[in-house]
Amino acid sequence: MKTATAERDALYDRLIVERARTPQYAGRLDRPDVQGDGRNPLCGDKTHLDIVLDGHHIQAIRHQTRGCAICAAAADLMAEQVQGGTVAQALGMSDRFMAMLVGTSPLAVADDQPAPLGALEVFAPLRSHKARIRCAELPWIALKEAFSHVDG
Amino acid sequence: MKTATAERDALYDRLIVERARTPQYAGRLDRPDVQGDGRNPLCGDKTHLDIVLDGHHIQAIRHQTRGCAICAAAADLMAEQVQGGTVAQALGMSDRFMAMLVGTSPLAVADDQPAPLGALEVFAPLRSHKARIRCAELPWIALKEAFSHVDG
Amino acid sequence: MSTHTTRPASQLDVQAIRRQFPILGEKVHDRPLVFLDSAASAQKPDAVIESMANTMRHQYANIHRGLHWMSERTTEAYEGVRDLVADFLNAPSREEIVFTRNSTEAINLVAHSFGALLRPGQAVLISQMEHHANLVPWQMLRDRAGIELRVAPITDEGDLDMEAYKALLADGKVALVAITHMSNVLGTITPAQQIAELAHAAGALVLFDGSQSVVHHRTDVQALGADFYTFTGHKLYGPTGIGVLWARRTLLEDMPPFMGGGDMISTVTFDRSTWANIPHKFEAGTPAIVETIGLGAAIEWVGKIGFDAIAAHEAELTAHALQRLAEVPGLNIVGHPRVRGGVVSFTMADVHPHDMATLLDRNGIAIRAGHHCAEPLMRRLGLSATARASFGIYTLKEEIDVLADTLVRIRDFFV
Amino acid sequence: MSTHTTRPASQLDVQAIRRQFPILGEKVHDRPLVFLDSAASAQKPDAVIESMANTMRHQYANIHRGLHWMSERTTEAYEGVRDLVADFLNAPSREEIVFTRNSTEAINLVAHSFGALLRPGQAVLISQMEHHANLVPWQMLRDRAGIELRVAPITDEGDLDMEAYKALLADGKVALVAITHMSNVLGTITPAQQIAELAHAAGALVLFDGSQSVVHHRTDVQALGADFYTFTGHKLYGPTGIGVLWARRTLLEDMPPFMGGGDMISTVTFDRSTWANIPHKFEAGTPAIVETIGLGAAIEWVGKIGFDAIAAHEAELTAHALQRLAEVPGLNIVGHPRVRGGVVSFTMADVHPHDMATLLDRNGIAIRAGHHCAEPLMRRLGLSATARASFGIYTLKEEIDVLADTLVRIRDFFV
Ligand SMILES: Cc1ncc(COP(=O)(O)O)c(C=O)c1O
Ligand SMILES: Cc1ncc(COP(=O)(O)O)c(C=O)c1O
Repeated sequence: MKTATAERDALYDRLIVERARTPQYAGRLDRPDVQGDGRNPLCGDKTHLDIVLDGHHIQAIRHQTRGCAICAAAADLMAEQVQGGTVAQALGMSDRFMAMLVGTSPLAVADDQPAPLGALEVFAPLRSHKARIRCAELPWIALKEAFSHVDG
Repeated sequence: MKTATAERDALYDRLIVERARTPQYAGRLDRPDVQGDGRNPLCGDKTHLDIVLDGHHIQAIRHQTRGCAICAAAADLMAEQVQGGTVAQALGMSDRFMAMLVGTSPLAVADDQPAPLGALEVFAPLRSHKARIRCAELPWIALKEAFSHVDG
Repeated sequence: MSTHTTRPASQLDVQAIRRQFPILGEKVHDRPLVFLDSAASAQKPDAVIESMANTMRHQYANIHRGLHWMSERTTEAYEGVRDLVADFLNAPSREEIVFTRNSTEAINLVAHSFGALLRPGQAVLISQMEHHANLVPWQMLRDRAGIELRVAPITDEGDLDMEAYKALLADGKVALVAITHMSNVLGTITPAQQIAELAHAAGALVLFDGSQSVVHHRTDVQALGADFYTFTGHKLYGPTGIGVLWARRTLLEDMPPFMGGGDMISTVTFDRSTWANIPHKFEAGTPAIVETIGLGAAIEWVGKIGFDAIAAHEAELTAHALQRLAEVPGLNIVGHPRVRGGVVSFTMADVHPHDMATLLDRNGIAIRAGHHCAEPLMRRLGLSATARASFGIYTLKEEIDVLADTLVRIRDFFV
Repeated sequence: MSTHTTRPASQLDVQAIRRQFPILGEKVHDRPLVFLDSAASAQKPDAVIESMANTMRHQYANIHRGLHWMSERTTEAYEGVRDLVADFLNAPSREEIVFTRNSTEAINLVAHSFGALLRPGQAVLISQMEHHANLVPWQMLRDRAGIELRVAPITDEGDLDMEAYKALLADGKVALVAITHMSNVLGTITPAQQIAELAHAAGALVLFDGSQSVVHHRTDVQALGADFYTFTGHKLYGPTGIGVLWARRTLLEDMPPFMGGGDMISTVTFDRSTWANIPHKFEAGTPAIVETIGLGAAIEWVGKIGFDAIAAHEAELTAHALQRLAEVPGLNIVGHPRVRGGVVSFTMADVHPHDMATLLDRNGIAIRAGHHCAEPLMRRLGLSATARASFGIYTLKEEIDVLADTLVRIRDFFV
């Protein structure tokens, strides 16, 4: 029975369910350099980001998320992917992630720059669930807000 | 050709067309005892009645009507039918006329009182042209208004 | 053809009814559609679909102002629905029936036109469980007209708190009570008659939002003691784009018009216009002619089935759902009102309502998840969202079983 | 089957088009229906009827708030029509398209929400040939907000008097010009671009009532320089119950909402609500979902035929009608505007328009008679009513001949 449902739902990859249940990057940071908030009034989902920067690098990032599994896992996997990279890399990843969700890029593999989205690709099936795309986008919107006053 | 159209239109009996063109009771009276007005804002039709009473009898009645053939002929034939009768008879005729138009009475021949509507029966086909019923009713509405302060 | 053979104890031949809803034969994600979202909008029977299509195919023209056959027949069909609606609500007069786009517009009409007669110092009283449609228009009126907006609390079970309600009426400032006749979240059927009596005793008029309730049981605005009543066609197996406001004649006569335009006037000059008689005063422009005719078909269709059978069937479904859902591990039913209609909200420990909805959908089951346009109620409940299953004439007990079974698997998957 | 074989010079295969309108095969009083009342409301092609019926048969649920397949697909279909309409009007953005019940509601929305931003001392300028829909809402605004309502006169031919128009703009008090893009009585197509330029030069914004005009030629709100534009679905071979307001983004953003309820909010508390982004801010409650989808089908259907062919066909019909009607004894054409669409009003000496309409109807011919919701225009023309024949995609030259021949006999009968 478990598998029956699970198989039908490539969308709810085990990774998503696990990260929603046991996030690796949840929590607050003591002295964040920048912060960002995302809120979807339609469904009540919220996420808050604390980020510590080291020059252009994201030294540490933590999120506090209240929402569905998609949103919670998206926040946690986003944190995992962007931590250690530069702000510019994070913003580039954000663009590729959004493009993947709305289906304008074939699994985020662009010609000149084959930067993969790694674990984030588990969200690709959302394409056929438009109403849920906002759930996965929310942490990235918070990230953009956090970086809106930072030079890439 | 003339007949072709005329035949199709029992509604536009020659009597209606003739009375609309050459009314017998059009005009004003010098010293009316009562007056009445009917106005259909939807189509701009209007009629004005002057009535001279002799006790309970309608001694003279004239109408000034601007409207379609149905309305003009209805005013003229109404005047013809009610002149000389009593106010009560006129109001009774009004009720029978309205009943005929909405089809609640079989050609206005009631069981106990077979008071016929005479020439007014030419309006019976209006039943199937609901939107035009108001045209034929208008003079009778003006009549009711004229008699609203008169004892039958 | 179907493998469902159980026949509910009620008189309803649900399979025969289902055959009249083409959409119920559709598949979603390769599974048969299990449609448990009728409270958001009901599906439409052939009778409604065909009455609309046939109007457009055989007998259509603009109404009221036409002197030709097509226009007269279409006018008759349109105005005939006013009689049907008056009868459906047991309204004293057909002229008290105003056609609107939906319940939302009906309430906005009252907030605008009746609202224009209110003065600072007066209050409108709503409840904590209102749909935004019966909340935001009063808020906008409050901000525009300087009146007060009061909110009657609900109990933890999800009933109107009658003591608190009485207290809020006590100072005599409330001019209008506007309360739902059935909550779209909790399923609560409110004690409308008692609400009306108390309101009237305190000098207030009362509006009931019947959007949910008219679907489930017979409505009698006179027996309820209502002053205003609204409902929406698309939840009553009828078309979108058509709703109804009923109000007592004298109220409609005293209220200024809402929108201006053709058909709502008596005479027009550049200086000044005068208004048509009710109900036309409130129906500006070309109305939703075909949709009104479709609403008539829906009302006739529902009438043929009869509210005794409908109410019995839905009561059975709801009891079954409450029992089956209570058995799902981690599932929590939201709201335990005294009297309820065919709507059940629930949450599940560790599984967000949106995740439930999406996973149910992958299995062909359509339910709704979110705040259900009742954010303040969610706040009162301490929730950001619930999942909601809702039942209609065509719902099968077996569909509720499929829901419950699938919820068990979803829970397993998450925990 | 048909005995009509003439093919108009335009590229339109009118017989093929007529076969798509089932109603055109109907008989009225035992005569084939000759439908010359499209300006009141057009008939609907199969494409529109079937798109609505099929939505209800196969793919329907309430939109926006649903997470299940039926709701997502229906939302896509509904929102897809916003793109079609934006394209149809050449609007800069889909978010500038607001769905309303009809043109009347679209204009009322502007009068209410844009009107709320006006102050005493400012004026709205309309014309003498407006439909009540573009007059009464401004009158109501005037009486509510203490602004001034100015009326630009027309010439005896039925054109806007441009000198007088300029003079009325001269003092710079006019905040909004609201003028029809095509008169439903005179057929006049107004010089919208020039009207807009003069308005803008005087610091006024401009709204065009496109109810009649969008049917006859391609509409480009940007090329026209419009600020607001409205039209109504049922005249565009589409469903009843659906209309459109287009307005420039910044205007919509600045305007307060019209109605309150579900779907138009961002967040709601009892204290205070915030509004959704445009266009949703103006679409409260469950919209006319099926009708919007039907409007999309109508726009696609008209698009396939193309406005070049439509305009050519209608120009030919109108020229033919003006010629044939001029030959009818005692007939007087009302309005001789410079540019006209497929609408011709007329009167007949000694025969009231209502009598003409009824007698034509007895011969199967549907025209309209009355004040056409333009009483002040009638007064300007010194008439209480006119008869009006109007033409559409499906109108045949032969039908105009039948009209003219029958009018000759009617005249004979009366004189
Ligand atoms: C010029 C004009 N404006 C406005 C309207 C109103 O359209 P609706 O009744 O669909 O709102 C009409 C049609 O009746 C019209 O001809
Ligand atoms: C209780 C209640 N009131 C009002 C509404 C609004 O109905 P509509 O969107 O058709 O106007 C709804 C449905 O959404 C409802 O459930």
